[in-house]
Amino acid sequence: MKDDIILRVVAKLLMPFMLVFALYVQFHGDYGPGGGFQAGVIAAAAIIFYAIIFGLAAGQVLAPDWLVETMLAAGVLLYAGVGLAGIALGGNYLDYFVLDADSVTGQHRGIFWVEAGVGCTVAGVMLKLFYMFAGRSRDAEDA
Amino acid sequence: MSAITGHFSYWVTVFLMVAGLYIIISRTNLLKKLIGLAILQTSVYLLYIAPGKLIGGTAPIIADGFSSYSNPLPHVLILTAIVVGVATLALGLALVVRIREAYGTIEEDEILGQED
Amino acid sequence: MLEHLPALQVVLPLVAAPLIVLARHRGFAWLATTAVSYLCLVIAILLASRVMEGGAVSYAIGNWPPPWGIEYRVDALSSFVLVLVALTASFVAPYAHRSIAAEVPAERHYILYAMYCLCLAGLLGITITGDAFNVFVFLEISSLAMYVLIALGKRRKALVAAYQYMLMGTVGATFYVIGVGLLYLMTGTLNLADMAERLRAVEDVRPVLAALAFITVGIGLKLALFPLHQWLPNAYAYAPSMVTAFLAATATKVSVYVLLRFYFGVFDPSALFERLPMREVFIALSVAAMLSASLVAFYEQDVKRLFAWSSVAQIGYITLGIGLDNQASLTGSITHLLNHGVTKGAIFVLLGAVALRSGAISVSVASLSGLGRRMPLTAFGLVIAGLSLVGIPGTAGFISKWYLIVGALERGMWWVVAVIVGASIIAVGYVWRVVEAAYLHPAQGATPVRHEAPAGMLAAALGMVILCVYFGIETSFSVGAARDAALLLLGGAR
Amino acid sequence: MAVTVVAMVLQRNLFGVVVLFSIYSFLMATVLVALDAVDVAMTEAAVGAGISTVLLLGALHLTGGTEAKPLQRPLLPLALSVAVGAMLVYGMQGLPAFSDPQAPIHSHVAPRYLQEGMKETGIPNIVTAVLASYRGFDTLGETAVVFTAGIGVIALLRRHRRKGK
Repeated sequence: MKDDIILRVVAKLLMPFMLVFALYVQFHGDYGPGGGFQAGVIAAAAIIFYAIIFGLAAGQVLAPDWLVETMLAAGVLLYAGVGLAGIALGGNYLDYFVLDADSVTGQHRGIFWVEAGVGCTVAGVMLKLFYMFAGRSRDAEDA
Repeated sequence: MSAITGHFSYWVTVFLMVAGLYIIISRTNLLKKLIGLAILQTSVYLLYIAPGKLIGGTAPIIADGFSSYSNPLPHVLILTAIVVGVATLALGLALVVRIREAYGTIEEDEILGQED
Repeated sequence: MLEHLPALQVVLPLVAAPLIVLARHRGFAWLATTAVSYLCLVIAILLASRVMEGGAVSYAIGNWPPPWGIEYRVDALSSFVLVLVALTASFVAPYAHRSIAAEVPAERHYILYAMYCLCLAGLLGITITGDAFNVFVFLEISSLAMYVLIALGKRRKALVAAYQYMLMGTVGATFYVIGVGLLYLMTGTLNLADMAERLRAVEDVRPVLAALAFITVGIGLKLALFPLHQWLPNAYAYAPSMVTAFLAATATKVSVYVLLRFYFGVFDPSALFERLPMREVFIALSVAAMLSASLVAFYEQDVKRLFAWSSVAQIGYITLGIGLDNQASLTGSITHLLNHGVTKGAIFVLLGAVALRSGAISVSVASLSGLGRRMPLTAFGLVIAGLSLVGIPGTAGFISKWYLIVGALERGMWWVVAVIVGASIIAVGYVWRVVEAAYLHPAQGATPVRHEAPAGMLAAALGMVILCVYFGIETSFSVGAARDAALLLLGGAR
Repeated sequence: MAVTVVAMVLQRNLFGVVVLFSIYSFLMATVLVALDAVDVAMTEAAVGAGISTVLLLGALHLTGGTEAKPLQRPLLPLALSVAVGAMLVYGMQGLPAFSDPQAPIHSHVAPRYLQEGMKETGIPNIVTAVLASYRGFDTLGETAVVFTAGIGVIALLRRHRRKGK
């Protein structure tokens, strides 16, 4: 598919919009449907789409392997870290009330970071899954 | 009559569950079994979500002008279940790929027939 | 800090896993895993002592009061299981260092340790939580980690074993979710204690009975309840040694815990056992498991499979106690969770040492010949752990079987006593085969050279063997806590 | 939806099954929208029809082909599955009717989320509020599950310089 000019142009045009849409879903999850998980999937889908058209190597330039692997661990850490911050500030685990003087703001802040953690891990894992399966087939063909 | 219509979504659940389970037990192809597993897992979605719906209610996003919302708790649970489902599927597929490489087939009876 | 122990119990291993992945360093991974395992043990013991002094501890995660938020609840039963899991982990983790080095390619070590931490977090999470859906989530964490751990085994059959386990385990988990869903639809809550209370007011029992059936079959798949045990022998036999040891000592035990919790904590046990022939079903299945699996073990050639089948039989003992349903038998069951966990853990840890030194991909009974000379301490450990498996007085296995027999006698079921003794005699048979090979058969080939396992491994292994004896003599913790737990289940004090 | 499932059971070309699975997921998502579960529907569409399909196709490419054999003894599995289904039907007889506002799930626990959720967390999308705050620990677990699967697949599929084979 690498040689089809229409696909290439469309892909280049669509990519940024898909990523922006992912961000929108990520941060607008408070008011409409969506949240970290869906955003993570969409962001991953954007890069997978790109990689399908331009080849796996091009996708891995965009989101290199080490970054992806770091992302999937960092997300869980971020989430669990927000929980520990709750303890550090004198509340229970995952207690968002204490994250700010005003409990509602605290809740907001907690949910924001937690969702960011989810999005980070999910995007990382979905990309990693794709890399793994796609990379495998490339090797299999070589062999 | 109401026993049928009132539980319509449940019947769909039952049907999906039976179909999924049937695929898992009866098929020997490892990939097909995984798809059966996925269907079995989706059957649960309706079991949880359908009863949460209130006729006349709306999606549980608080806004002016609505007073009746569907129950959000099942939605949360099923979101988690979907995620767990896809995680399991990915892992299962990875296993199937490895099995195929190690045995050269993904038919259960052929694999079990091979000696180590 | 002390009031946050329930949360830290689970969060520590959960945080360790991504840290290990980030660091991607073998030595760090091992250090972190070991440190976390010990910390978990300390936390579990602190929690247990708090429960013994002051009764159940409740911890509201996110400071949302239950049933709106998720509640962590530590009582006599769950603290007991927490100690079991953490105890096993703290023996297996230091041991893993050498065992893994021999069995798994080096670049996968850090992943294995991360998986081990996740599995530990999952098992602890299942035990400590007071929320039905949270059980499912942590069940999946531990199960997914477990499938990967098994698949990392050396032989290609490990992949198939992991796949089979995954299939049955996921069906089990899905059934569990269906069961919980039915209960949720009838009560509107997911908090176990709240659910139990509201379930009493439910008039239509049909959904509750269906939920009971789904949860029983679902968890039964996980705990290898006869005849749902097909995945177990392969999974145990082909997993890496340290994984087998950890799996055998904890995973099925935690599932039994979930079953106990639902039977006695959520469903009304008296109505349950009166209305349905649950007692009879459980006794029949347990007896079948004890006899048939013991016999299979007796004829098995591969040592790991031999003891895997013996595990199916031992699970029969545990479920027998549930079926007998009186205080003595439940005490026996709960004690057996710990005693059998320690015993089987010790056996598989020792077998790992044997496998390390023999270098073969599988250890057959015949290849054990001359073990008494080659690895005297390991062989001696196997004998002691084997005696505990049989249930010789002075070992851990005796204590729990004794309570089971007392429980059966209280019910006036002489034939059950006969089965317990009979299955133990078969156990003598298969343990004897191992002992015979190790001590009486001459070694093949040249004169055996004494070549014990590395000190670290041996220390961990012998530590578990000593526990087998310790829990056979000093029973104030094991039986004491188990009795508290049984009382709690049967609705007594605490 | 039922039709696609039946077709999936019968179809032996695995590629066809995967495509049907994708369609099935979309239908499921549509049903979920009708049931007011917009968040879930969005996820199901993205995961079921998107990620799962990509992964299935990837795996299919690596393993290939069709199912080898027709079934030999389809009756026993069918009987077993139907028996389990019957158990579920039995249990369902006693469930509250569809859209009954008096049902326990509408009268217990959930009302607090709907009535107080906005005040307590300041988040209008109650699903997000429950997901990330009230039952935040479930979501932490869920993230951990995804993480586990990701690492697990790395463990299983990453190529290493292996000796021999």
